[in-house]
Parts: sequence; C-alpha cells; structure tokens
Amino acid sequence: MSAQSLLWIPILVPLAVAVFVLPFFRKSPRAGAMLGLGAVVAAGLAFWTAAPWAPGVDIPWVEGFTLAFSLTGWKTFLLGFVFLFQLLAMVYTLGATRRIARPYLHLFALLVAFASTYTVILTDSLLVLVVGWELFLVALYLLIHSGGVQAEAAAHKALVIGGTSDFLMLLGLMLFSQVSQGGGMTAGVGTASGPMAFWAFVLIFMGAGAKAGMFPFHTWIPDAARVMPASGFAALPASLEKVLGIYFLFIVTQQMFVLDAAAKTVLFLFGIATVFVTIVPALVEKDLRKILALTAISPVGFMVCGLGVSEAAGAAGAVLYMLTHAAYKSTMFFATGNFEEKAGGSGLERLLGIARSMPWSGAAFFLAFLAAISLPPTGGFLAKELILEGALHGGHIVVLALLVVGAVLNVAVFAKVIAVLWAPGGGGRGEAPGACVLAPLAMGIVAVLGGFLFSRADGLISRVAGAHEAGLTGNVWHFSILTVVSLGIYAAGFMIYAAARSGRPSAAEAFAPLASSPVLGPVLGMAEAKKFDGYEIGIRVVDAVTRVVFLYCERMVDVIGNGVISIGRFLLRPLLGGAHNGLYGNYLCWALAGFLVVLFLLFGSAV
Amino acid sequence: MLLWVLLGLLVLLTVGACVFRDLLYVAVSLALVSAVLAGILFHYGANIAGVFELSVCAGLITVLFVSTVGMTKDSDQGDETRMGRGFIPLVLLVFIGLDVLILRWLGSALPSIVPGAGSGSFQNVFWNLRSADILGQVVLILAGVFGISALFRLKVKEKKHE
Amino acid sequence: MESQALMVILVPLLGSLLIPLAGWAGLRKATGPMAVLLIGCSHLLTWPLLGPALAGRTGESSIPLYRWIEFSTNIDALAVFMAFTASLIATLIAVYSLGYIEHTEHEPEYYFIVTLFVGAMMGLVFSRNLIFLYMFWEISALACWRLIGYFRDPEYVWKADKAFLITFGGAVFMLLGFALIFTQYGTFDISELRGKEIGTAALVLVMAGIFSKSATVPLHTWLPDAGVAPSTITSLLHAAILVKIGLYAFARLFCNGMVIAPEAQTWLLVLALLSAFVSASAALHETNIKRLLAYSTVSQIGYTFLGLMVFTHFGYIGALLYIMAHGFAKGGLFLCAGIIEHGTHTKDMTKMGGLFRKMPVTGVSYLICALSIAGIPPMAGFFSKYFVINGLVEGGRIAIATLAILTAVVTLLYMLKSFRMVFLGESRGEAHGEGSPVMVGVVAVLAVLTLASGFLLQLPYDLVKVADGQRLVNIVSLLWR
Amino acid sequence: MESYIGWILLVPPIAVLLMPWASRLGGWAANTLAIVAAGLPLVFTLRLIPALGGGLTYELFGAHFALDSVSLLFLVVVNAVAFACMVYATSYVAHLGGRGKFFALLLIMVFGLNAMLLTRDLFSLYLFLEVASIASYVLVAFGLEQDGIESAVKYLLLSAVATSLVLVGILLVYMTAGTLEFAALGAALAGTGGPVPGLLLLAAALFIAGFGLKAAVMPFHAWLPDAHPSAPAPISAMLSGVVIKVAGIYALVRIFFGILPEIGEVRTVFLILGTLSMIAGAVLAYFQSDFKRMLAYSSISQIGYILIGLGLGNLLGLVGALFHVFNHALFKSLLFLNSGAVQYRLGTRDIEQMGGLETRMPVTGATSVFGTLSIAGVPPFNGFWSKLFIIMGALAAGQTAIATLAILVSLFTLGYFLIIQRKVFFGHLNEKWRDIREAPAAMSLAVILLAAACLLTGVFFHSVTRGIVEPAAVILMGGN
Repeated sequence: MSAQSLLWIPILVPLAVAVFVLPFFRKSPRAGAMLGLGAVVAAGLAFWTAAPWAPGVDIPWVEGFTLAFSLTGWKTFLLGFVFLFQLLAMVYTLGATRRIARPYLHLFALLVAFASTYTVILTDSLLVLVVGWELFLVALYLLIHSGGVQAEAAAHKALVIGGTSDFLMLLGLMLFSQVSQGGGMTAGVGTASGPMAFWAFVLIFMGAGAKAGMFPFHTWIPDAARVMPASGFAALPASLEKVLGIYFLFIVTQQMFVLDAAAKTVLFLFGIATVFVTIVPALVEKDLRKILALTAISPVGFMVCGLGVSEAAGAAGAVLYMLTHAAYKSTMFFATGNFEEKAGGSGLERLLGIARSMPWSGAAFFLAFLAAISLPPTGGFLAKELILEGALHGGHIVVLALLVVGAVLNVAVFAKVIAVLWAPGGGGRGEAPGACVLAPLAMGIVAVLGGFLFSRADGLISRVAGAHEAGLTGNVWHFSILTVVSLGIYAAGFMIYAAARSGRPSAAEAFAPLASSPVLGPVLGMAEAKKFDGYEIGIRVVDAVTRVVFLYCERMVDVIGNGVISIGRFLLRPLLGGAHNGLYGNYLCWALAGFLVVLFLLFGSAV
Repeated sequence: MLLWVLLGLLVLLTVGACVFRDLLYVAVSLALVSAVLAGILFHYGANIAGVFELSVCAGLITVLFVSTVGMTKDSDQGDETRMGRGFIPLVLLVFIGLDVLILRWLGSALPSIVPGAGSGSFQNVFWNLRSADILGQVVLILAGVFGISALFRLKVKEKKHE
Repeated sequence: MESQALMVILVPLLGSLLIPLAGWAGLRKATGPMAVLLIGCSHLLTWPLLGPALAGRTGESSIPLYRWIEFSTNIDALAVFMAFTASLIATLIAVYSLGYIEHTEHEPEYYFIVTLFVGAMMGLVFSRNLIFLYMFWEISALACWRLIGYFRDPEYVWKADKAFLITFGGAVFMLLGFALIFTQYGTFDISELRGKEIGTAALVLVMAGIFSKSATVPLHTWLPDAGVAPSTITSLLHAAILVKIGLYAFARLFCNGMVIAPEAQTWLLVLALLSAFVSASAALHETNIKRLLAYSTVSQIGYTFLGLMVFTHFGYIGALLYIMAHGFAKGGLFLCAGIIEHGTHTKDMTKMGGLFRKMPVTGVSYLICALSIAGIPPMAGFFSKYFVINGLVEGGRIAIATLAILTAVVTLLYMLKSFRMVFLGESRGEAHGEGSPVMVGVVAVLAVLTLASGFLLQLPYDLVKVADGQRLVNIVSLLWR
Repeated sequence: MESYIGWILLVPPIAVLLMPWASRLGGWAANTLAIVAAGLPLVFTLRLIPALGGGLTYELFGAHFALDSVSLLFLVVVNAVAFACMVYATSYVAHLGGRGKFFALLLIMVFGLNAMLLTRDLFSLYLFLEVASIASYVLVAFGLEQDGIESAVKYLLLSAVATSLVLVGILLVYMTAGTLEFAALGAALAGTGGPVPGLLLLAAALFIAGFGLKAAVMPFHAWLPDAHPSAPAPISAMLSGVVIKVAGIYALVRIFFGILPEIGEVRTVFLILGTLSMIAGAVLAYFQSDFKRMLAYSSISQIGYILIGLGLGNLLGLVGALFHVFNHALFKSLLFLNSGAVQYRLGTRDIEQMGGLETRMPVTGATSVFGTLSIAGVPPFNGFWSKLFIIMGALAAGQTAIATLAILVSLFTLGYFLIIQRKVFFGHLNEKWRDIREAPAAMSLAVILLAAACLLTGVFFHSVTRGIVEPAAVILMGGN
C-alpha cells in the first residue's frame, strides 16, 4: 500500500464503520463501540505510518473541488492530538453507553465526525475543507440528537447556526476566489486591497469563528452542553470543533489574507466580546455543565485575539491554546459525566464534594483545572503567555488589558468550581467504570504535559506560526513583565473568588449577589432568558419578515387574482346577461343596429 | 282577358287564404296565389321575376306555415312575447323607413337597369336557365310536407296520451 | 442517435395509448406494470445516448410537415442530461405508484396519463421546433390537469383547473411570443434562432410561459394548490417533469439560443430571487407538509433560474446539477410525504410528531433529502447551490448572491422545521408503521441517489460540463459571426 | 368522377322520397336508409378529394353544378358531421318519435347544404339556403317542447329578416351585373381600380348583415343561443357545426372572395365583428349554467375566430379560418352530441345538477375531454393548429392587438369548458345519478368517431392543411 492510498484510510474507514454500525448494532452498542475504537485506531495507524513520507494526492474532481490531500509535519502534529481526542472519546463512550439515550446514533455521529475531521485537516482544497466541515456539522446535529427527545431543540439550533454561518462563509469563499483569482489556501490577499477582499475576509472569519464557537454564533453551545451525552460534548463541541475552527481561522488570518488594521479591529472586537459575554455569566451560573460550556467559549476569544495580533507568538499561542483547551475541557466533561451519573444531575448544589467520593475522576478534573487556569508548566500557561506576548509586541495594549481581566475572571470561575467539587462532606465512594476513568485521566495528563510537549515541538510550531527562527515557546520560560502579569492573574482570580465566597453558606453560592446587582443583575437575567441570544433574535426577525412576506406578498397573489375575477363577473354578468333577455324585438334591434354599423363602416370612407 | 281572369283568381285565393280555417287549405291557396302572381308577371314579360316569385314564395309560404303552427302553440307565453309585440311594429316602421330611403336613393343611383340578360320565353327561362331552382323547389315542397307532418305529430301524440 | 432519441419519445407517448385499452379490456391489474415498463424502457433507451453525449456529439433530425412547422429533434448533452434525469426519477415514481395507487378508482387513467406525461417531457426535451416544444408543453399541462384532480373532490378539481388555466394561460402567451419571434426572424427552429436578440415584448411573453410553468412568483400559486394530487403526482410534477420544463426551456431558448438584453437580464434575476425568497418565506409558515414542499420547490426553482439567468460557466453548470439534485431530493420528499400521509391520514404537520420511531427508513430518507435541498454537503444539493451562487459571483452579481445566501438560510430553517415537526418530538395522533416495501424501497433509493449524486458528482458533472461547452460554442460562434 | 357530384346531390332527396315506405317497414329500415343516405355522400366526397385537380363541373338535368377546393372543404365538413349526427340520431330519435320524418328533414337539410355548396348561381344559393333553413326550423321544434317551438319561431323570424336582406342584396347585384352566375358576376363586377359603386357597397352591407345573421355573428347572433340548445342534440350539432358555417361563412366567402370586387372596408368589418363575437361569445358562455347554451355561445365565439381569419386578408389567415371551419365542425358537433347524451340520460341540461358523470358514462366523458381540449386550442388537438394559423396571420397582418385578444379568449374558452368538465364529468359522482348508464351504442359510436377525427386531424394536421385547406385558401386569394 502506497503512502498516498494510506491517506484515504482515516477518512473512509470511520465512514464505512459508521454506515455499518448504524443499522446493525442498534441492540449491542458496546460491540459497536469496540468496532468504532478499531476504526479510530486504524485511522491513527494509517496516518502515522504515512507521515514519514509526507504524502500528497491531487485528484481532479469537480471544478474547484480538487481532491487534494497532503500530510505535512504540522498536520501530523495536529492529527496526533486529534487522534488522541478521538481515541479517548471512543474509550469513554465504550464505558458510558448505558448513559446515552441513543448510543447507536452517538457512535455513528462520532465516527462520521472523526472522518470529517481528518478530511478537513488533510485537505489542501478550500472547498473540500468546507465539505468536510459541513459533514462534521451534520454529524454534530446527529450527535446532539443522541441525547434523546429533549436534545432535539438544541440540535436544531446547532444546525441552524452552523449552517447559516457556513453559508456566509461560502459566500466569502466565493468572493475570495474572485479576489484571488482562484488562489488557494496560501493566496495571501491583502484585506486592504478593496471592499470585496475585506468583506470576503469578514464573511470567512465569521464562518470559521462560528465553528470555533465565537460570539455571536456561540449560543447553541450552552444549550447543547445541557442535553448532550458528556462523551459527545467532550468529543465535538469542546474539542474537535474548536480544533477545526481555530485551525481554519489560523489559515484564514495567517495564510489566506494579510490583515490590515480594520480587519484586525474586527478580530479584536469579536474576540473580546466572546470572552466577556461568556465569562461573566459563568461566574453566577449554578450548573456545572453550563459553566464548562461557557468557559469553552471564552477561550475562543483569547485565540481570536491571539490570531489578530499578527505576531508569530500570538498565532502560535492561539494554536497551542486551542489544543490545550481541547484537552482540558474534554477532560472536565468526561469527569463531569462521571460526577453527574452518580449525583443524578449537574447542578452545583448536587455536586458539592463529589470529587471526594470519586477520587480518580476528581484527580483528572484537577489536572484539567491546572491547565485551565494556565498554571505553569501546563500547555495553558504556554499558550496564554504567547498570546499576551503577541499582544504586547504588537502594541495592542488595550487588548492585552482586557484579556488579562478575562483571564482573572476565568481563574475565579474555576476556583469556584474546584471549591464546589471538593467541598467538605459528600457521600460514599463509588467510582465510574474503568473506561470512563481512564479517558479523563489520560486526557488530563496530556493537558498538564502540554507545555512540555509543545516545547519539544518548538521548531515546528515556530515555523508554522511564521517565526523566522525556532525558540518561540522557549522564550516564555524566561522571566519578563508578563511573568509578573501571570502571577497577578492567579492572585487576583483567587482573591476575587475568596471575596465572593466569604459570608456564603456554600461555594456554589459564590458570586450569587452579582445576579441581583443593580445593572449587571437584570442584564444577566435577560441573558439567561435568551434575550440576547443572536439565534433567538435572528429567528424572531426572520419569522416576522417572512410572515409579512407570506401574508402580504404571497397570499395576496391569490386574493388579487380572485378579486379581479369576481369583479369582472360582477360587472359583466348583469351587462351582458341583461342584454340577452330572450325578447325577439330586442334581438331585432340588435340586428338592425348591427346593419347600420356595417353600413356606416362601409360607407364611412366612401363618404 | 287572361289577365283579368288571373287577377280575379288572385283576389279570390287571397281572400280564401284569410278565410279558411284548415291550414292545409290556406297553404294550397297561398301557393296558388304565388303561382297566379307568377303568371301575371310572365304575362308582362318579366320572366325572370316570375320564376323568382315562384321560388321565393314557395319558400316563404312554408315559412309562414311553420310559424303558424308555432304560433298556435304559444298562447300561454309569458311576458317575453308581450314585450316583443310592442317592439315588432317599431322595428317594422324603422325598416319601412329605411326601405323608402334606400329606394329613393336607388332611383337616382341607378342609371338604367341592365337589359336583356333575362329575356326569353317562360319555358326557356324556367327549364333551361333556372333548372337548378326546380330541384330546389321540389325539395322545398318536400321540406314543407315533411315539416308540417312532423309538427302535426303533436296531435297524434296528444291523442295517444288520451 | 436520432432514431434512438425518437424511440425515447415515442415509446411512452404511443405506448401510453395501450394502457386505457388494457383498462377497457379488463386488465386493470396490468396497467401499472405496463406503465412502469414503458417509462422504464424510455429511461433505458437514454443510456446509449449518454456515451455520444459525453463525447460531445450532437445530432439533429427533421421531418417537414407544413410550411415552417417541422418535427425536428436536437440531441445534445443538455437534452440527454434532462431526458436521463427526468426519466430516471419518473421510473422510480412509477414503481412507487404500484404500491400507492392501487385500490383507487381510476387506476388505468392514472397510468395512462402518467406515461403520456413522461412521453411529453421526452418530446419536449428533444424538440428543436418551437411549435413542437409548445405542443409537448401543453400535453404535459393537460396531463397535469387530469392528475391533480385525480381524487375528484370538488375542491381538488377546482385546483386542477386552476393549475391548467395558469399554465395554459402562460403557455399561450408564450406561443404569442414565439409567433412574434417568427414574424421577426421567420423561423421556429431553435438552432436557427441562435444568437438572435429577442425583443422585449417577445421576451416578456415567453417568460410568462416559462414562469407560469416553472411556478415562479407571482404565477406560482397553482403549485402549492396542486398538493391535493396523489403524492406520486406531486412528486412527478415537482421532481421530474412539470416545473423542470420551464427551466429546460429557458436553458434551451436563452442559454443556448436567443440573446437577452442586459437590462432584461437584471430584471429576470431580480424576479427569480424574489420568487426564491417569497416562496421560502411562505414555506416557513406553512403547516401542510405538501404545501410546504411545494413552496420549497418554487424557491428552488428560483435558484435554478438564478443559475441559468446569469449566463456564466458556474451558473449554468450549477443550474443543471440543481435540476438533477432537486429532482432526486424533492422526488424523495414527496414520496416520503406520501408514506406519511398514508400512515397518519393527515397532511397537517401540527398533528404529526415522533414518527421517526415508527418509520425510521422514511425518516432517514426525509432527512437526507431535506438536507440536500437545504444545501448541506455531501448531498448533491450543496454542490449545485454552491455552483449557482458562485456563478452569480462570477457574473459580478454580488448583491444577488448575498441575498440568495440569506434565502438559503431560510431554506435550512423550514426544512429542519418540517423534519422536526414530523419526525421528532413526542408523537401526536395515531400513526401506522412504514408504508409498503415497494414504497419505502423507492424512497430509500431516492435518498441513496441524493447522497450518491453528491459523492459521485463527477459523473453528472462531466455531462453537464459538456453541455456547458456546447453552450459556449454557441456563444463563441455567435461572436465570430 | 364528375357523376359523384350528382350522387352527392341526389342521394339524400331520393332517400327522403323512400323514407315513408322505409319507416313503414320498421325502425331498422329507416335507420339503414338514413345512414346509407348520409354515408354515401361522405364516401363520394372523400373519393373526390384526390380527383379534384383544378375543379370539376357537372350538369344535372340541365342545371350546372361545379366543385372547387372551397366547396370541397365545406362538403367534407357537411357530410362528415351529417354522417356522425345521423348515426347518433338513429338512437337519439327514439324518445322523440317520428323517426322517418326526422330523418327525412335531416336529409333535406343535408341536401340543401350540399346543393348550396355545389351551385354556381347566387339565386340558387339563396334558394338552397332556404331549403336547409326550413328543414332546420322544423327540426329545432321537432321535440315539440315549449321552448323548442318558441325558439324555432324566433329563429325563423330572424332568419326571415336575414333572407329578405340577402334577397335585396341579390337584387342589387342583379341590377348591376345582369347575371347571377358566379364566374360571370365576377367578371362583370371586377373592379376597374376606381371606387366601388355605392350600389355594390349597399349590397355588401346587406350580405354581411344577412349572412351574418345566418352565421350568428355578433350582433346578429341573438337567435342562436335560443335555437341551438333547444333543438334535439343531433340538430344542435348540425346547426352549430355545419349550418351556421355553410349558410353564413361559406356564403360570405363566396361573395366577398370572388364575386364582389375587393372592398377594403369589408375586411375591417370582418375584423371588428369577428373580434366582437369572439370576445362576447366567450364572456357570455362563461356565465351559463345550461350545458347546451354554453356550447351555443361558444359557437359565436368560434365564429368570431373564423371571421377574423377571413378579415386578415393574408393566406395564413384564410388557411386558419377555413381550417377552423373544418375543426369547429368536428369538435362543436362532438360537444353537442355529448351534451345530448347527457340530456338523453339525465333529462336535464343544468350543469349544476350533474357531477362526476364520467364514472357512469366513460365514453361521453372521455370524448368530451377531447372536445374541450380541441376547442380551447390545446395541442395536439385540431383546434390548436387553426387558431395558431389565425394568430400567426394576425401577426403577419400587423394586428397584434387582435392576436393578443385571440390568445386571451382561447384562455377564456378553456376556462368555461373546464367549468363544464368540473361540474359535469370530472369529480365525484352525484348520488342522484347513481344508476345512470352510458348512452346507447350508436350515440357512443358517433362521438367516438368525431373525437377520433379531432385527434387525428390534430396529429396529422399537415395532411389536412396541405390536402384540402390550403388549395381552398389559394383559390380564395385569387390564385389557382
């Protein structure tokens, strides 16, 4: 088997297994999960085997959709992580099939999502990337459905938001294709080169950002988080989707376009907004799943800002943050899945002290926590330092300041979570099944060791991020002003939490006064009621507009048509009917008049 | 002399047509009226006119017949003919007026009536020039016969019902 | 090649006459298989045409009849593509009918008209003379009249009449347009009209016909009303034949033939866009499943028109692929609706729900087809929509492309909404299980075709590309002239 | 070959003479005689088509008859429809009684029409017209119902007005030319290029009004919607299908395309009257709820089309008009026979009381669809082609407005015929008519024949137009 043909395996094998599993393993999901595990392993083995040759294929298909796939060092690095997520998600699923309402659908969707992840990362063609991406979206839709009937609304929302943003991005890609005259992923079009280029950038950025969960396309994530099986959420929205989104944003901002100040401003605006729109509600949130979901969104803001600073450090930081976040967030979700299985819910009140009774899951969660608040030497530390460094070097001081505030709040949120989980008390011991413990533990270790791993791959990261020489990650370890800032972040975060905690009966009640504060309180309440949800607003607007169009344009066609007919009937019937009254003399008069008219016509010109 | 006889016959038959109650007699007398009229025309040498008179009148008589039969039925008609009766004289008046106007205009417009084309003896005109019309007249009479008999089925029908 | 095309036309057209004879002869049971056989034969006969068409060969034949009226055919990639797609879908629908239409009162008439309908479509596709184009056009209209009123309720028949009157009305005006073209150029032969600029009056008249047939706002209201027909028929109308006729005629007359003034082109594009949006809006607020699907067709037709009307490479390719993709998907959706209606005895979606558990195959098929219509890959609908909108961008119509994208969002909304209302949630009202195996099988085949035509898009794409090449040859030869 | 002309003329009257004896023998004998007497002229006419060439003349008892393409076209129409009606009548007449008389009168009517077409003399034309008319007055009243007799009287009285107008017209022509023979008249009256004499203009007006009355052209139409519906169905079919065309259109065609010199205004009059009839007939038909009355109004509308075709003054228009004469005869008689079948079984003509009859009367239902589609001009039925030629002719003559109106009216036509379809045939069966049966075999056979003719004429329109319509039009245009 040639290295080229090996490239197809990660895409085709999971797909094939998925199609096979759906109809035939409805009754035995564990066996199906084993099969899925096999597919994941096969896919991993295939790209791992092929990696040394750096193979590439380029098969002309339909115009624009060239089947161009290649495996470079950087992609191998990325795929290594992707493989890890997939493997552990599958392992966890194996242990958690009983918790899932529709396990067969879950397996199917996971495998399709895996195949599409490989497609997106392996391809060199923008349009094939989009196709893979949309396939991922469909998989996500089905995956949310695996949560059962109550998950349907969230699935709907996810697909609508995803589809909308993808349509916008497609339009952007078309414009891009016009601007760059068919240039591919590495065209490097200046956003300053004209309005079309700028709008192409904005549209593509929106699409890619939406995939990563950027404001204002993020609102489906908390909804989905509440109803999805933990394994599913950990695998797709929390990890793989972020990977794909940021991966593509990276390509957009670093390779496809050369950003000007306006484009950067757009990036910062959306990035900062993403951070604060989610981290503040996370403070007062009382449901662990929602907290995790909200804190899965705010890092995207960091990453977007990192990509926006146009410094090699920022870009590298964004990519590393993406990977670390994926690792720790999926860990947390795996662990949370275990917790809530025992506690019977994910409300913070229920989970008080649960980690004490589930030591392994708790340990995994704690490892992830270390990465989440960016303590050294985790990958999170490395990533956040790089982004801040980029912002500092790029001279974006305001952005830097706001990011720091965001980071402080982030620490505060997680401090609260940890305090809740390890609160005194708690029931007896009872750990989750082995597979369900293995996955978070392994993932947690990866999250913590991230910094170490990334430093090893420094040369690659630096090259990809555009630095002229290696050593990008190494610089972080030197003491600098940013070190001070980092220490400040931890300190401020814990202090804020401590202040909020004092005087409250339980850790879950921390920050509760925020919800009743004069301005912020009502705003948060409205946010909770989805008053600011872009989806809800959009749906309402679309609904109103289309209703008006339907009633006053579409239905009017028939009304007017019928009206014309009945008016015609109303006018003509008495007129013509009355003239035909059956009277002989009347008819004779008609004939006489006709004769006179004919006479007149014939003689009219002669006279 | 012949002329006087013919004129006398004409008057007699016309009166007869008005007097007879039986429609068949009316028909016969009217047919004879037209035949006599044709004879008078031939007498004056207007052969073509005579032939036409024969043809047209045979048709018109039948027309009259059918209408008579029709009229005998519609005694109980509603307002339809009542109003119609009011109209007919009016229309007729207009027609007559038009007729007068047209004839007066014709008198001045016609320099001379084309002469000669229709000349010849009655036999010649009747059998040679207008032979197609004979066929027509024969069938016309047939039509009249069948028409009347068809419309008089009515009585047969009604009798059967009784 | 010419005689082959003639067979494609004549087999269903003349063969259909045998069906009522069989019905009178007491062979009611045989009429269904006969129709399937005839339509299937017609489809199989298009297979040998694919090779030459892919190789770019074209053929023409002509039988002069009276003065400028001649029965002439034109075989090129466009025609073969249309004939192949339409007859394929029609064959599947005919098979489905075997399960769906039995035990109804006028079975022989149904199969007779359906076969005639397919024959008319084949005739229209290969016709080169405008008069014959019109003739087949009207045969399809009258077939559609009988079929929409098939269930014979007074209201249904009224709607059948409405459909007939609107399409006939549009078509006679189109005929007047043809006559105007004739007075200007002295020919009804499409190939001789190539490159001739069409006057405004003639254009308006011809477009009235095309728009009324292809149900474009504001001449579209008959199409949702036609939802009272048996599902197989609505499927046939929407997917395979009726509404595609206008699209095909536009492609034949204006993309490969006469030239439209640029201002007129802008107006047409705006109309098509308006049609797409207005009907998508209507679909979003419709709760009758068949009416919803019908509005969706109107909307998709608008897209296809956009692709055709922009006269660009991508636009044309996209539009033709759209015809195919929409055909498979919408055919499947209507047949799903047929199964659902059979199972629940209602068309009102608010009375459905939770049907997925009872009819999983139908549900999956519905989802696949719905996503294809909504433009989600890897279904074929995505590619065609992409190409169409890319064609708009290619032609510099960026504002229209943007609005078209926004309309696509609405499409996604109503498609998902319908899926959710019908199949998801708690079940409301009683419902039986799946339909008969034949019906479910056909639906599944259409879903697989929808999916496969996305994965294997290259096969239709090659043919369509040849068609586009022939279109370009026409344009180039025009410039050269 | 020429002798066929004689047979065409003589067979019906001979049969009329034999009819009393035949009816005495029994219904079957009368039926046979009638069908043979109606069939033979058709056979002869069809045999004459290939032999016609430039024209044929024939002398019968010293009377001169002649046949050219124009006559031939109308002969085909008359005898074809007459044959179908006769076949139909053999069953239909059963409930009227007076079988032999009915056949005799019908045959007399056929004779009158045939002779009208074959004669070459203006006065004879008038005379034979009277023959046919008298037969039709009686036949309209043949049912002896109140409305039949009443409308027969109305018909008769308005026809009397018509014949008197025509007679004055003939008189004027005779005064001017001194002859009534067509060819001689044409030669005598041939225009010298100067203005047409006022006398002839007056004659033209009289002819238009007189024959217009016969043809039921708006505003001379009023008798028709009464007379045609109340007649027995085969007679309605003959009247609408044939009589108004031979008595009206044929006479107009003969007079204005051959005898009188060309008068430009006549074309305008034709166009105006034609358009008026076309529109008003259609609109009036739309409001009817009486099956046959709707058909009658639609005849007025279709006559309008024919008149427009004649008024256009180009070959295309003439081809269209003549072809439409041919087609209208086929589909209108078909529809009248259908309506007769319905009335025969149901005893009513009110379409509001019917519904879903095609399930019980499949042949009637199916053939009525053929008729509907033909008259609306839906291809591939015959009505489409003739309307197409008329519209093309209108455009060629620059009459875009008339072409547009013609298109609109054809939409309207479809509209009201769909009302008939919807309320009578297409739909759920009205429970009242649960036990209705299909019309008797002879009636079904007749409508099947006509329906097949409609379809075949449509599909093989080129044979008909090339074979018999275009030669006629060429003659009328003044060629050979």
